[in-house]
Amino acid sequence: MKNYLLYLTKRVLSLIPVLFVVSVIVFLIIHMTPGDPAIVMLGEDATAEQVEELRQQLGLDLPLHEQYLNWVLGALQVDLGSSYFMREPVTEAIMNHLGPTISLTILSQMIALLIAIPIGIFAARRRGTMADQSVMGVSLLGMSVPNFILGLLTMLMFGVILRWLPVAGYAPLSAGLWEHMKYLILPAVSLGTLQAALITRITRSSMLEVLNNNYIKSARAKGVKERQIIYFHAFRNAFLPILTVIGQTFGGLIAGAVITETIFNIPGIGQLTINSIERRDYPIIQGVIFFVAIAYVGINLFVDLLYGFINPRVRLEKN
Amino acid sequence: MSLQTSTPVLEVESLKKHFVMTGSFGKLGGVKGVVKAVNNVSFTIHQNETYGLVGESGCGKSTLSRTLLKLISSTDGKVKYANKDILQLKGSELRHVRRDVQMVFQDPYTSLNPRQRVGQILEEPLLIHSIGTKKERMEIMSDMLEKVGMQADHFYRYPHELSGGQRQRVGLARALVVNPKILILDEPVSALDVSIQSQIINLLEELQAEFNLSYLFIAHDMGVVRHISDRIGVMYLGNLVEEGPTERIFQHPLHPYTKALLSAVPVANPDYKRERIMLKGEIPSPFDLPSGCVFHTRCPFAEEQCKTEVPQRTENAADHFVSCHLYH
Amino acid sequence: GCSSSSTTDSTDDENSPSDGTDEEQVSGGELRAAIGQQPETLDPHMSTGATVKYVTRHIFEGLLAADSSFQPQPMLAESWEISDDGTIYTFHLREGVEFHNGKEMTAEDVTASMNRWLEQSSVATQIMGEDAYFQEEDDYTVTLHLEEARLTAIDAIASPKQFAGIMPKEVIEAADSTGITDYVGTGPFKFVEWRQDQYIHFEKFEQYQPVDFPADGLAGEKVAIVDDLFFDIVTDSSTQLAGIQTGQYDIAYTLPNDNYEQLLDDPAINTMTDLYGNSFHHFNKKEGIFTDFKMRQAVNAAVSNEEIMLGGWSHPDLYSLNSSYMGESQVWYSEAGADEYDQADPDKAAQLLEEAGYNGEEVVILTNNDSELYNTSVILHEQLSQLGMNVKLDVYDRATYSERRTNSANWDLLAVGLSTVTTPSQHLSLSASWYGWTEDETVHQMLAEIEAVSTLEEGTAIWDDLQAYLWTEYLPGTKHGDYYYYIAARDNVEGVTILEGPILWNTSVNK
Amino acid sequence: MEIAQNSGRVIDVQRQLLKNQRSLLVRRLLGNKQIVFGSVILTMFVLFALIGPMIAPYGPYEMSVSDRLQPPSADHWFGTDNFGRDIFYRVAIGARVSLGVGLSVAVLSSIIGLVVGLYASYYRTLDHILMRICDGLMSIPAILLAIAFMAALGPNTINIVIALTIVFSPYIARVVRSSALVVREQTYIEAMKAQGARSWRIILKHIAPNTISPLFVQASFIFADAIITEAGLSFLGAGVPAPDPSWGNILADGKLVIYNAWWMIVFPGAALILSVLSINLLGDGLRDLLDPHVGNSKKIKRKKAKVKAG
Amino acid sequence: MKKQSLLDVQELKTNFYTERGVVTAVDGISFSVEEGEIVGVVGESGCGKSVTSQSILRLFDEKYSVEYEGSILFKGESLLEKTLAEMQDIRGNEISMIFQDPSSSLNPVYTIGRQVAEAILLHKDITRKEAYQKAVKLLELTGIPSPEKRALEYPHQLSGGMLQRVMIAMALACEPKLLIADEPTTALDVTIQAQILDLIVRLNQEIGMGVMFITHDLGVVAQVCNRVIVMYLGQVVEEADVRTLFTEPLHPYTKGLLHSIPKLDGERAEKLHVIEGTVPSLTNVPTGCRFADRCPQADATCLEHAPALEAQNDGHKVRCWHASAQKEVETYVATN
Ligand SMILES: Nc1ncnc2c1ncn2[C@@H]1O[C@H](COP(=O)(O)OP(=O)(O)OP(=O)(O)O)[C@@H](O)[C@H]1O
Ligand SMILES: Nc1ncnc2c1ncn2[C@@H]1O[C@H](COP(=O)(O)OP(=O)(O)OP(=O)(O)O)[C@@H](O)[C@H]1O
Ligand SMILES: [Mg+2]
Ligand SMILES: [Mg+2]
Repeated sequence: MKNYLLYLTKRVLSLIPVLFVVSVIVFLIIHMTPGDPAIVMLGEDATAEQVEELRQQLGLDLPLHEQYLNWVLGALQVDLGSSYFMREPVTEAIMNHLGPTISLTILSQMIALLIAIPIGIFAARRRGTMADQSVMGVSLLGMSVPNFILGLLTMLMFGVILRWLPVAGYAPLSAGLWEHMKYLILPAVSLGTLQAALITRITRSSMLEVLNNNYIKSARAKGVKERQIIYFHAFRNAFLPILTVIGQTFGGLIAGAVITETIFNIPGIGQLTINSIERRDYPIIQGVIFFVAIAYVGINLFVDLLYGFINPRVRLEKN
Repeated sequence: MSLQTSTPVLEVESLKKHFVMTGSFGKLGGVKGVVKAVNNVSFTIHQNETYGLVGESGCGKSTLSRTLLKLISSTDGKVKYANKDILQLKGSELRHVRRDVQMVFQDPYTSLNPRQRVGQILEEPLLIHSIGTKKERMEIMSDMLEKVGMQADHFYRYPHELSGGQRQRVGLARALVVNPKILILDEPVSALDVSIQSQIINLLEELQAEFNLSYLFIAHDMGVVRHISDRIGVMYLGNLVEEGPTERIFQHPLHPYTKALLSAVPVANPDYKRERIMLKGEIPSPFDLPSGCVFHTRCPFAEEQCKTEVPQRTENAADHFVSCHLYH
Repeated sequence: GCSSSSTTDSTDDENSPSDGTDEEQVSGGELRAAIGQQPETLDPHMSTGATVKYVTRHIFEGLLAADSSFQPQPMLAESWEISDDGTIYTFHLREGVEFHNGKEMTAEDVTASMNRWLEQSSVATQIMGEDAYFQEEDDYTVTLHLEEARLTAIDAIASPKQFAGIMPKEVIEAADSTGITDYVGTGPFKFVEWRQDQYIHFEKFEQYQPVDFPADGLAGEKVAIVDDLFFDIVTDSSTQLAGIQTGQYDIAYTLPNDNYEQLLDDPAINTMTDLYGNSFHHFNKKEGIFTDFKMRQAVNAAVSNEEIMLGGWSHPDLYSLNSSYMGESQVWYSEAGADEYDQADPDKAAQLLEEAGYNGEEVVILTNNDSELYNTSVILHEQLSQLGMNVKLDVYDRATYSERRTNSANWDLLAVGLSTVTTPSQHLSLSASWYGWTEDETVHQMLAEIEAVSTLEEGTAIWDDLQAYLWTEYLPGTKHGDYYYYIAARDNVEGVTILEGPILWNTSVNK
Repeated sequence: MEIAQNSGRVIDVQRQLLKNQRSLLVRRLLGNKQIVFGSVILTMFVLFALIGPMIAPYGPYEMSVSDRLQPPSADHWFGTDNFGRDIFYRVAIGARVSLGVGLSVAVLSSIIGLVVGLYASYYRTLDHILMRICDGLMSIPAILLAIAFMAALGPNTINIVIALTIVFSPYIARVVRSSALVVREQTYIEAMKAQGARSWRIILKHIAPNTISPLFVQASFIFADAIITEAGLSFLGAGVPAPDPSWGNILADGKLVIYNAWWMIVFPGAALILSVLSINLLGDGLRDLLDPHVGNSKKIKRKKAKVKAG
Repeated sequence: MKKQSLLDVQELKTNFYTERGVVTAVDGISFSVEEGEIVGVVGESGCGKSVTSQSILRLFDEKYSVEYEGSILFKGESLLEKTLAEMQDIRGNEISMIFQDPSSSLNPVYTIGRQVAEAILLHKDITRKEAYQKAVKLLELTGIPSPEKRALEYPHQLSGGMLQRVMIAMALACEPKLLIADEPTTALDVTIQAQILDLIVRLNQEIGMGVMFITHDLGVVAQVCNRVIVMYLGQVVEEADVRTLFTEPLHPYTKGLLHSIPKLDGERAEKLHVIEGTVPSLTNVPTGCRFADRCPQADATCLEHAPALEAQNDGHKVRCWHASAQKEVETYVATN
């Protein structure tokens, strides 16, 4: 237990350099990016003096390193600054936009897992057959269709033509589960497809690998039933690489959410980011990317910790 | 052959290799334990001699051989070769020594790069030491391949297309192409069945005669060791507990562990029956070596003294050394 | 409530989605309007942005309001007088007008609001001069003091763009550099909630006191018929399209031009168009090859505007080929210099290029990725390339575009869409400081003359001359045409009118 | 087989063997269905990109606005876009950009990722530094990072390649490193050290080839991802600048008219999907080809046949 | 057939369908194991020992890659005719198996206690808890010190010797009639090997379990087996009781093997005996005697015609054209 805590602390501490790197990258890129929030804020006809005045008020006239320092000092006190446009602190803005993204990513991850894992196992068990090849072919297709096309097509199909689901928008969970879900299903499907394709492939290959292992044979020799072998003996071992992919593609999900949220008009982190980039709302962009980076690293930390529960061999060995 | 008349080529002096198992944060996280894989081992290999090293699995034989070549850092001790301490060498000097002291690894399945063909594997050491032109190298390799009893069409095979015995021979050929003086052979035959095993042993003997090689031969098959070695060292938990000429060890084993080992060797004769010395007790964890004599937890003859005092190495007969309180 | 079903039947039937049908308008319910962008602010003084204008007009009102032909009409001011020398304007306020916070509007609120507006609005400054100010005379009278007479001062006050909304003094005092934080006005709707990037929610203001003459444009009687008004922020135009088709939105503001025809054919949906602005490519007259008038003439001679406008706006209903700098329905409309417009004469252009000594220098067209500006630029790029010019298209996102255009070294031709203005002096093509830099003395002198005259007739006469000068002797940019935007409303929405943006009071929804 | 008597003959024999070996490789290449399929499709695209424009009756920029949004016809095989430009031609030219971006990003990030991953796996301190940078880059969603880079660098095709290379290199580096870490511990690497090999030799000659197959798989993912991300960037307005066509920006243009001009989505979309498919096939096939354990099959069959014949 | 054997394998063929065609890894093998008997199986690496043993339990994937021919009778019942569900009842219950490599044959994600208990639960109608307690007892029986603690550990936490013993415990969990032990001691050094051999012999004697013991260590064979089968390239080339085999081997391959063993006594200096040549590949099996290539006695008949496995006398069978002729001429003494 003590070791475990130590391990945990170590992993958490190892986030610091990553976050440092992220903060520098983000800060540099943002400030290298042309486009001036003051100009955006003041609209088309603003005069140069007005712009200059606003820049001063926003602190944009300071040298870059000073701006960075101010930001880091703030961040250390969990103060990521305030949005230029939204009249709210960045942390609050992020919290306000977090719900939809969390729901969306969880739902699409769930859809992905629910489809992908059984199909992957199925394909692994029928390796080499037509069924296997067609499943794999479809999954390759799933990986090569751009997200926005898929989004628009599902919207056209299920929203406009069939009218089963609303085309866009969002209702919070407080509006009721179905109300909440009905807005999220289409985006989650279009977002989850790529994910599902990837997980199907990983599941298949890692199941195949595991099924070749001696302990599967030895379980058979013990008289274990086939079904139990697949789900009890094989899958748990095969789950590790799957989990890794799930953790790693979390970043991909958020990236996908950028486009999906734009199309389906979901007020989540992705939309917040895109809007903020368009508006050059520096504090928000910095805050969001920083936050996403923490979430990403955190999720992968969680995945790493999960490894240990799933596979004792990995426990604490990674150092 | 008497030790006095031959020249030593490799002298190992109180070699130690301790693996420090650290917790999290590297050393900051605290040392979880120290595995004393090799603990104060000294011996000498002479010209044209085969030194057999036996011992329980996990007693540190492989670690010892890897430490000799500085493949892993040593904790303490000296390995003298040509008036130099290998452990202190660096850069090109070390590379030179490594050309003379070659190693054949324990596992023929993993010690060959699976993506290189036999030809490439053999050419590699020649390239490393910039030996010969392309044509000359080709000749050297073909020669060597022939010598280890393989055929020209093996040249373009991948390791996995070879049988275990053939792989072992490729490993041997690789070690031999650069004309080494000393060969360290880490269990070169234990993964093989008897018919392949005998091919390799014969080859080694022929090569030794031809090139005046010295061998450090690690194995756990007592039959093989007896067959090939001039002298034998017996290791137990990182310590060299007994050392002596082959015949002497087999006829008059002194250390209780050596005795147990010899008595447990299965004999290919259904009528052969003999008393086996049963070793009782737990094998101690290498993390936590017993005090006194490391063998006392399993020794049928252990006394009080064994638990507290580390036995000294004594010469019981000519060239026959043992570390055991029974022989003081 | 005070809403009644008899209030309006739009006089503006050309634009009405519900002409012909005389159904009973139902009060109550909610109206959901999809807007394409989150407004930068809900402070009308702070921004010239179109979305700000669309939204804030429902909660704020000015002293005056423009009617459908852009004439100023009384709103919060009951009446006004101008002193003989034209430097002092006196406004008499309506009494008993309540703000949404329950406070009565008095002169102190008006002066505070109007002075802040003078400070914030560059157009106001430009028209009224730096030293103009409002002054409180008594509780219900305020005066505006100008340095010298300005013909269009009243138009500016009534202008729907960056409009002079009246808000309580406390609200103004509490404002910071980014604008007010309490959205309290006197309009028919009052502010409830702004969910960032999601929606803005207004509700009916029960205590609203309408003026008692018929609704016309932004002026006249206003009644909030629906209880709740939502502006859903839907940035993707395809999504707005899907939403209006499925009835998720009652009104959509930003739809793809390419779908106009489809929506025209859709029986469940009514569309309305409205003049939005002028499509131009401004010449960089500060540096580069277009400082040479001949070069500007060459480009102007080459462009074929039919193609550009069709490519930009997809449907003939959505653009008109018009050489006038000011809108067709405005008093300033003029056909002077029309011959120079839309020549599509490559031979002439080639000749002019040769005369100008054009030698393959690179011409950079700067545009952004909004589909209209982008499309016009792509076509212009092609037309100029056909001419043998060495043209490069620089496409940036809006923010970068906005920054890059400020530097004259970055571009030669700038794609712009200029929203309609009420007076020529507001026209950005003529501004010395705006991008393109029309620093021509003749132009500015004539603009000053227009402001200095006392009657509209005199003013329009000078403007005719000026526009002729612009076309034949100056060319601040090459004008492609006027463009319209369209909105779509479901057929159960009634009473929507449109004037520089949809007007959602007097509008009902039958669900 | 007889053991060669003198080395001269051995060399002859070996020459012969080498020849056999080469024809074997060709046979293996041709016998690998995935590689054959993949390269046929890819070659078709390259030809399409090169020849398509010559046979198309219109230029890629040539517009006739009055013919906008025409469905496919004999004149315009793939229809026209919203400027009345010929989509067939644009898809063909777009192949140059999209395949170019995809391939250069895949190749560049493979090279960078390989070097970074290998050295990181070999040197501890370097590992810490490089991996933290990779983590940092990876924890920022790819498309955001790409948008930011594009905004900073300015829109042009080379910048897209640079931005996407920066974005994707860490993924390769990670994969390479993780398999290199395993390889590094293999006995044959120790064996090379025992032979006296220098680090660079071990890293490049012995560790690198053993990380190739995961690298290939990852690189073919990245090829696909780069094309798709470029499309996504175009969709968000940060992709290949107009009027140069890329599949991405044709799709992005088409997205606006998705409900009334399906051909603007279907053709570039199909091109995109097919090329991604072909690269994935190639990647899988190459992995098999380079895996000494796979594809060996053909050799044995051949031997058997020979025995029967002889 | 005089009396019903515990296991009776007749003309078993195992064909692998691989991408390079059909590979017959086991080619017409026949042998039997009686109750209470330990039968040793020896042969060069790759000759089909493991495949034979796994074929008996039908552990290969019959759907895609493997086809069996011949018959396998267990207590008179044909295993090849059973459904896989019926096989599940036999596996681990009446016939159990110790795999060649213990470290890869245990599931890394479950504790060893749980894995041993699972074997019991599958076939015995007892509670989880009882099964677990029985598992601990079994571990103790195999000589694992402090079994309660060890039962809670995962495979990677145990040494090779311990894992081997866990496998044994698992195999013995339901007191099988037949134990198939595939090289159960290769990974171990001689002292631990001796302990395990002791255990198997003891159980064999105590509960009358039949054992098929696969190994390449002829010393082990000599010590524990009653009868020995020698395999070469997928076929049985010789079968005899252990003493006969070591004293009067008939097949040249068997002789070669016995000759190759380095001696623990006698003259060291002499060279080890070597069987020349290499084992042919399975995809390229010779038409005649499979050993002909390497056989010092091979003649034209050997190269062209495959010999059959023929009984010489009293259960001693051999597959060689020269066997009978030779026996009269030469008597081989195993130890000298
Ligand atoms: N890199 C390492 N880190 C920690 N401990 C190690 C390491 N390498 C070996 N050991 C430990 O050192 C001891 C000796 O191992 P070594 O491989 O030298 O044994 P061996 O005598 O060669 O055994 P075998 O006969 O099985 O090959 C073992 O306890 C092993 O666990
Ligand atoms: N699944 C399979 N597919 C194809 N060939 C196989 C398969 N399993 C085993 N073989 C082949 O069958 C032959 C016999 O293998 P087997 O494992 O029975 O050898 P063995 O006698 O147990 O050898 P060892 O002593 O090395 O364990 C080998 O040539 C092997 O390559
Ligand atoms: Mg070892
Ligand atoms: Mg085997």
